[in-house]
Amino acid sequence: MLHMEGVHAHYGHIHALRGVDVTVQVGEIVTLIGANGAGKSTLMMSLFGKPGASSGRIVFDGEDITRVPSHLISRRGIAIVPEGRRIFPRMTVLENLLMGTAFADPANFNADIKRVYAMFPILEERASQRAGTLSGGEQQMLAIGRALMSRPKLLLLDEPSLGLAPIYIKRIFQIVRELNTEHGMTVLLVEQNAHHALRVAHRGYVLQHGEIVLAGTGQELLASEEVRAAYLEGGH
Amino acid sequence: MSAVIIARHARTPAERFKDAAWVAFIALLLGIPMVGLTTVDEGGALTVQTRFGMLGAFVGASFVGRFIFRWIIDMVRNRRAAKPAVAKADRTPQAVKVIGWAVLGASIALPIVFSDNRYVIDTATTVLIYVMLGWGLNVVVGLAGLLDLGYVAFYAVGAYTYALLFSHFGWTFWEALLVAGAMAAAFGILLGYPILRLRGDYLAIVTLGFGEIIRVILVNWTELSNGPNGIGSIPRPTLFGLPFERNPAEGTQSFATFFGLEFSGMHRIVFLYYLILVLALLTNVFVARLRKLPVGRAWEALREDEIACKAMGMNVTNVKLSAFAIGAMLGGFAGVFFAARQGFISPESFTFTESATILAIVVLGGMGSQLGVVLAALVLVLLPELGRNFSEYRMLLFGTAMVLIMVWKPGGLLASREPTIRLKQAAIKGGEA
Amino acid sequence: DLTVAIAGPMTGQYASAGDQIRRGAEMAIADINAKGGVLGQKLKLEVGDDACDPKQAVSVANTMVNKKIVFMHGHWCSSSTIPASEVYAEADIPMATVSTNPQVTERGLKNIFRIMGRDDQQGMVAGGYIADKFKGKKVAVLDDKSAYGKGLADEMAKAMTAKGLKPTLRESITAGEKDYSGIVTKLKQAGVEVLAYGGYHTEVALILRQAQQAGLKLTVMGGDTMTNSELVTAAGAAADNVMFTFSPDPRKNPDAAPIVKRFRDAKVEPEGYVMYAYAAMQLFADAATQAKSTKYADLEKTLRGGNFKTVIGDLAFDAKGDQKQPGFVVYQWKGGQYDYAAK
Amino acid sequence: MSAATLLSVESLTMRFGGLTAIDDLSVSVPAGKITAIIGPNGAGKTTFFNCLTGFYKPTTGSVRLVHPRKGEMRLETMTGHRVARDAQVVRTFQNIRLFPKMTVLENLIVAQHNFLQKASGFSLAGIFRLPSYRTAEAAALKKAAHWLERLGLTDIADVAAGDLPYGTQRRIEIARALCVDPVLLCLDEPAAGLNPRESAELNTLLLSLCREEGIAILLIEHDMSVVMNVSDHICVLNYGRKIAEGTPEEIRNDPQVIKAYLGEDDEETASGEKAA
Amino acid sequence: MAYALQQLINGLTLGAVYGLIAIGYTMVYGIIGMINFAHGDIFMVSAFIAVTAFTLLAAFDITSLPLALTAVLITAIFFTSAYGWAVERMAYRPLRGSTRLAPLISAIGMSIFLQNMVQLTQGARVKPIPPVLEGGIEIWQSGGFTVQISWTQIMIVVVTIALMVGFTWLITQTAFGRQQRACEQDSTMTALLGINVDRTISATFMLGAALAAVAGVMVTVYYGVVDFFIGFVAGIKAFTAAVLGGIGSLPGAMLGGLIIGLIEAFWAAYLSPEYKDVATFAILILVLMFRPSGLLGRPEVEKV
Ligand SMILES: Nc1ncnc2c1ncn2[C@@H]1O[C@H](COP(=O)(O)OP(=O)(O)OP(=O)(O)O)[C@@H](O)[C@H]1O
Ligand SMILES: Nc1ncnc2c1ncn2[C@@H]1O[C@H](COP(=O)(O)OP(=O)(O)OP(=O)(O)O)[C@@H](O)[C@H]1O
Ligand SMILES: [Mg+2]
Ligand SMILES: [Mg+2]
Repeated sequence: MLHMEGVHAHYGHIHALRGVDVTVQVGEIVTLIGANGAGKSTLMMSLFGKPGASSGRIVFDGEDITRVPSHLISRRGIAIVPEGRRIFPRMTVLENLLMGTAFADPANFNADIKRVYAMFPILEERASQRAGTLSGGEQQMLAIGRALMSRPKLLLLDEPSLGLAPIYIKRIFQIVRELNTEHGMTVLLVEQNAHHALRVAHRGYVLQHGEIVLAGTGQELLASEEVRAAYLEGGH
Repeated sequence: MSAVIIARHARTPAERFKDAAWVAFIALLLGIPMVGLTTVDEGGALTVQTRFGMLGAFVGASFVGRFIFRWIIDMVRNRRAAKPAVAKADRTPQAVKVIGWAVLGASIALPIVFSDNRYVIDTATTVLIYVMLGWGLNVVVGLAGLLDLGYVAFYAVGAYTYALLFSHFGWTFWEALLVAGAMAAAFGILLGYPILRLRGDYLAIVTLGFGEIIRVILVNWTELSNGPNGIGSIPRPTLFGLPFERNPAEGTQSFATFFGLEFSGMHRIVFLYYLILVLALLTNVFVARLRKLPVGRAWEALREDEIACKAMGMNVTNVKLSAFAIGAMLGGFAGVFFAARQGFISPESFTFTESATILAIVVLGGMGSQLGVVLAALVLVLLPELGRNFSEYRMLLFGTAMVLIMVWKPGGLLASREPTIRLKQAAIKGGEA
Repeated sequence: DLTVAIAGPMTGQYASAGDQIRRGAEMAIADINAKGGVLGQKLKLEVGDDACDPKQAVSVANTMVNKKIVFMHGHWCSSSTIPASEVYAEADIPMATVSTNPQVTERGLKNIFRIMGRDDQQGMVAGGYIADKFKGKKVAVLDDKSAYGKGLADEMAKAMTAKGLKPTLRESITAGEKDYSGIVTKLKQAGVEVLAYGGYHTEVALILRQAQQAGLKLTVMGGDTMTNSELVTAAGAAADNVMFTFSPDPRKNPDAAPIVKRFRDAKVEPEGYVMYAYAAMQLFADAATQAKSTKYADLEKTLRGGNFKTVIGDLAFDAKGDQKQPGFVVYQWKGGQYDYAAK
Repeated sequence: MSAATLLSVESLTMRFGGLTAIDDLSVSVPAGKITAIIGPNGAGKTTFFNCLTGFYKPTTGSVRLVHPRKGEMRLETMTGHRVARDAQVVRTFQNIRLFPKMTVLENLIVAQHNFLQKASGFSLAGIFRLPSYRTAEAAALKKAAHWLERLGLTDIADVAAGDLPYGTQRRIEIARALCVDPVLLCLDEPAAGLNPRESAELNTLLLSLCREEGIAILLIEHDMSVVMNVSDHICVLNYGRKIAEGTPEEIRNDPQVIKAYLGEDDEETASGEKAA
Repeated sequence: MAYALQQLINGLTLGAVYGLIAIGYTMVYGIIGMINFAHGDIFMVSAFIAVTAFTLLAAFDITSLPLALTAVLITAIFFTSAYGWAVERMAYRPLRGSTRLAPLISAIGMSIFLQNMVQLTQGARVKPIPPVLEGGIEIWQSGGFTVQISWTQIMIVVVTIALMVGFTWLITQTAFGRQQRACEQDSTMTALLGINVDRTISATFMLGAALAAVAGVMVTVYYGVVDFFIGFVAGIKAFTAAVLGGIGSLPGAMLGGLIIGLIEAFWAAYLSPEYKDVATFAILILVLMFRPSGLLGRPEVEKV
């Protein structure tokens, strides 16, 4: 479904991605792990051309989308929960959710919003509160909810568990699994919480200094010595 | 957000043609009501006149212009893309230093080279006034990040303080200079106080309003300011008491008689030039040092994140007021000099346009950059001057240039920010000591 | 070649005045050159734009000094003329100005000659006329807070009061606005019939229009700026009630008739400052010819002592540089033309 | 509680319109210990911090700080910068708030503003570069260098803070707060965005700050590997109320906390924690 | 009393004019988060277009008032929108993503350009049109003073209110309005959600220009005289109005406009006209001291 070939990306003079190859098959959950600043978020954003790939190719659903303008990407069925949530602070919760439906079928709206409210009941309670005044975790839920409103084929999650209470973290991974199995949604996931991530993921990549250094199934990576040493274990 | 320019595929001639045709179409739309049609006054009533020839020429010119422009841009871009991107970041500080010294050298040498060209020296003096104003406003806008659209008010306060101190008490330039600076600073605080809580555009409009209030008061309070008639015969600064006059008063000496020179109007012009150069350099050193002091860093921190400043225990009120006060003081100094140079001031010199120009200098210079202000002041003062040859097209070209320069360099002419302190240098210095 | 210059607002709010000056001067230069120039040399014209900004005026002055001009006609705004004249004085350049602010000639500068009356003289004539003509009527004195307008309005009020007619209202407005319904209502409330106005024609046109809408019939007395035919275009029929003071109309000067015709042929109405600019150039040519020199000292002496025939009549100057017989006359607009008002 | 009370919060309430974010909350924070505040999203933890540090004015209630040198202070009456400057209660933010265009070092120097400003004689001594100011500046630099070293930021000291990755920014924020010399350090989710290894490093840091420097820490965190490992005392909020309080062990097994916060089936977290 | 009533009518009309321009300001503010300094000049351009259109219609002997007015409005809106589009394309779009102040300066440059362009192509002289809509209603007569309200005044107030209501609905209730606000708050995220940011911004500028066009036509009809300088004063007053009411709030812009109109009318009527601008700005400062985000602006609560 998604295929990245030798993608490079820059922020001014910072070379953030150095030739990344990533493939995501239909119906898969793929996770990216890597240290701080490895370029995980950059990789996700580069799908949308922000920053754009300075060389390499990105193919989605058989189409080259490397140079497609940002706003046309999501219309092809990709949605993102970006790093830092990026909710619209001066809009209400409901309006934020509506923003997620800009190109969705209006007929689905009621079902979709019910689903989101069912996942995160607090959002329903706060539907007319300004999103900027939500608590950190509530904002995270809103960002996830907003991404789900467009029924994407491919869902990009950049640290979805950030700032969520443990009980919700469990919920999130459950939801991810559910979306994947029941709705066939393909998911690309970035997580610091590598345990959780690798456990739900079919496959994973390890990113280091803008390069893929390791790839394998979730279980393989979980078992890998290097991964354990670098990302899973915290020496006391 | 900076992103590298993606090497686009080269445009085909057909694409260029289409692009130029689109521009020509827009030109046609814009041109019909303004170029193609005009109303003229005939016998007390308007009639419409058509100028289709002119419209055609305008549209044609847009087409050709766009075609060629696009072509050149593409060529330049391709060439740039072909070259590997070199990390310029490290070179910039040195380049800035070199340019800085070169500009300083040039400004010292200028009156010597153009010793009999009063226009050049006088224009250079104007540039320096704007440089000084730019540096003053830079404190408020560039460093502290407070948008001030009424900076001209402080300039006016400085100028009028001197003019009034002279006309009522006979104070000289040098005596009035500090008092006027202090007065302007006081006005800065006066303005700063009520608007501490405001942000962005709210701040902008209030400062703009403040500038207008000062101007309207100057216009109307005739008893104080002599209203629209302005205040004239303001004395020129003297060189240690030596005036620059053709006929000094009985029993005194003038610059020319003291040095046994023949009187020349140029002496004063050159003196004024060097005077403002010295004032400007002092301002520069002053602001540059402030930037490396706690206040300076506090200003920048304030610009970046006011809430974080509070969380660090910083008294945001004081930081803001100090920025306003110091910015205003520098504006006041410039005002005193302006009054002394012109010899005549009236409210017309302190309009919003002036504030806008100074702000443009700061932004165009690259917010916070000292040398940037110099370059921007040069550009913005010289452009309309050079435009004098185009008489009525002058301001049209000026406006166009302003847009183009901003588009060409959105971050300003010199956008890089030099840290106020570095760990490495500091460590080395500390090691040596 | 001899370089002479004009300066004024070629851009900005008052650009239409600058335009008049330029047209007049261009025509004059062409005419003078066609007759062989001055002292055998052709004249070359430099145009300076100060946009009525004092700072730019100084800059223009310096440019002109650099261009070694021998004569300057300008600037237009008093606030520009005043600082700029100091530069010309220092550089020994004689100048003829139409700025009417008394200050212009009150500073002891030797190089400045005013070919127009002063605000105080103008105000005196206008104020006197009002006092005589509209005795017993309610008169409001209004100005636009410009140096020119305020000076004129003050003088009108003074002259009226001196002749026993006290203004009912004394107010100021802000030039450049569009809505004067507030002041119009105020005039209506006070029952004002005559408006003595110091300022430019643009505002008068608007006031008249809005007065008409409010059902208020106003007679206006203004200064030389009311010569601009824009007033009629903008105010329509209401302009018929506008009177103003101006020097005896150069267009009525029989000697000027051919020149007036030449202007009209060139599609330039010789209104406002057009003829003055023409006259300024004539003044220079005449003075240089009489002095047989273009040196400052000679020119200055000649200008101060001599008598010069121009399209705006004979010019002679007093010690300050003011015109000896400014001779303001009251005019009235009628059907799109202005003519001497009934005495 | 064995240690002396540093901060005691009594019946604190904070309302936003109709919404009660904190409801009659009383908490006391011992000196020299790490106290964690946990609770589900929207429980009012950040709001609690905001009330302590002068960003919100609580609707009712009192916040008393017993400053080791300056005596008792009422934080709820102090506005904005005073809490940090006078009471030395310093916080970090849930959404990182650095000075992004300034370098990491500058961020840390700005944190010492009050000290430096005084030393610079409100700029007068500074502008002439008097020795008194130069020594003060050197001292400030030394302190900054110390914390940079402790948090492993020395290499990037001269890089603009905004260009750095998320996890690094979190550490910078902590380093910056430490430069203010806090007696009470309030950290709002310091481990968010850190990977398990980095979280573990954070644990070490927090423990050493508390044990070696004697800084009391108030910690909001959802990462149980941090909370359970470093806290001396945990206070659990839900809907602005305190629902439980105690040692990590007690909290871990509190049925109410499990229900509202930790989640019933603890299999995944538990194993995650073990690994951590 | 009658006098006060008349001044009230004057003030309200003037206020409505300011409000109408201010709505345009606020619309554009709502999307770029920055005051558009060229807005006043776009308004001026539209006034010139209106003058040309009126004169043309008169030349073709089209005298039916509703027909003429509609034709002029449509023409003005059409061409002025093109100007709005072009201004955005030239002075704003290339600066997307740079510092907030860069577009402010390029807009000031644009404003200088437009002013001088009109001066050059249309001349520096004022352009008058004959009265379009004459007459009105006499409301009240007292002590020889007739209180009048003209049709034009009624038209201006009605049009302004209608536009305010319409556009408020557009911004707060429609998807387009939402997308617009989203662009201002986070344009990158908006694009990630599939919205064409450039097109949304262009459309908003065109709408803003259309509002300016309506204002331009109204002013031309009301005052009958335009010149190339009218954009400046009107722009500053409308800017003030927008801020006083709370930028971003359309009813606020309207309210701000009305308040300023009333202050001007009554200050000039009963106190000194000289200081009416001082009064306006002083009241602005006072209001902002107590309500830092304007009268109807939503206070900017920044949750930390
Ligand atoms: N806006 C930006 N400007 C400049 N550099 C940036 C920007 N965003 C990221 N970088 C740099 O790009 C590199 C990759 O960053 P990225 O955010 O993709 O990492 P990450 O793996 O997502 O890290 P984290 O785990 O902290 O989220 C880092 O070195 C970072 O400093
Ligand atoms: N300024 C405000 N206006 C209105 N409601 C607010 C405001 N600030 C906070 N709230 C509400 O108060 C509640 C508590 O928020 P708070 O940020 O304290 O939660 P939290 O415990 O920090 O949650 P999280 O773990 O998700 O960060 C939330 O429901 C939030 O929506
Ligand atoms: Mg990331
Ligand atoms: Mg929180």
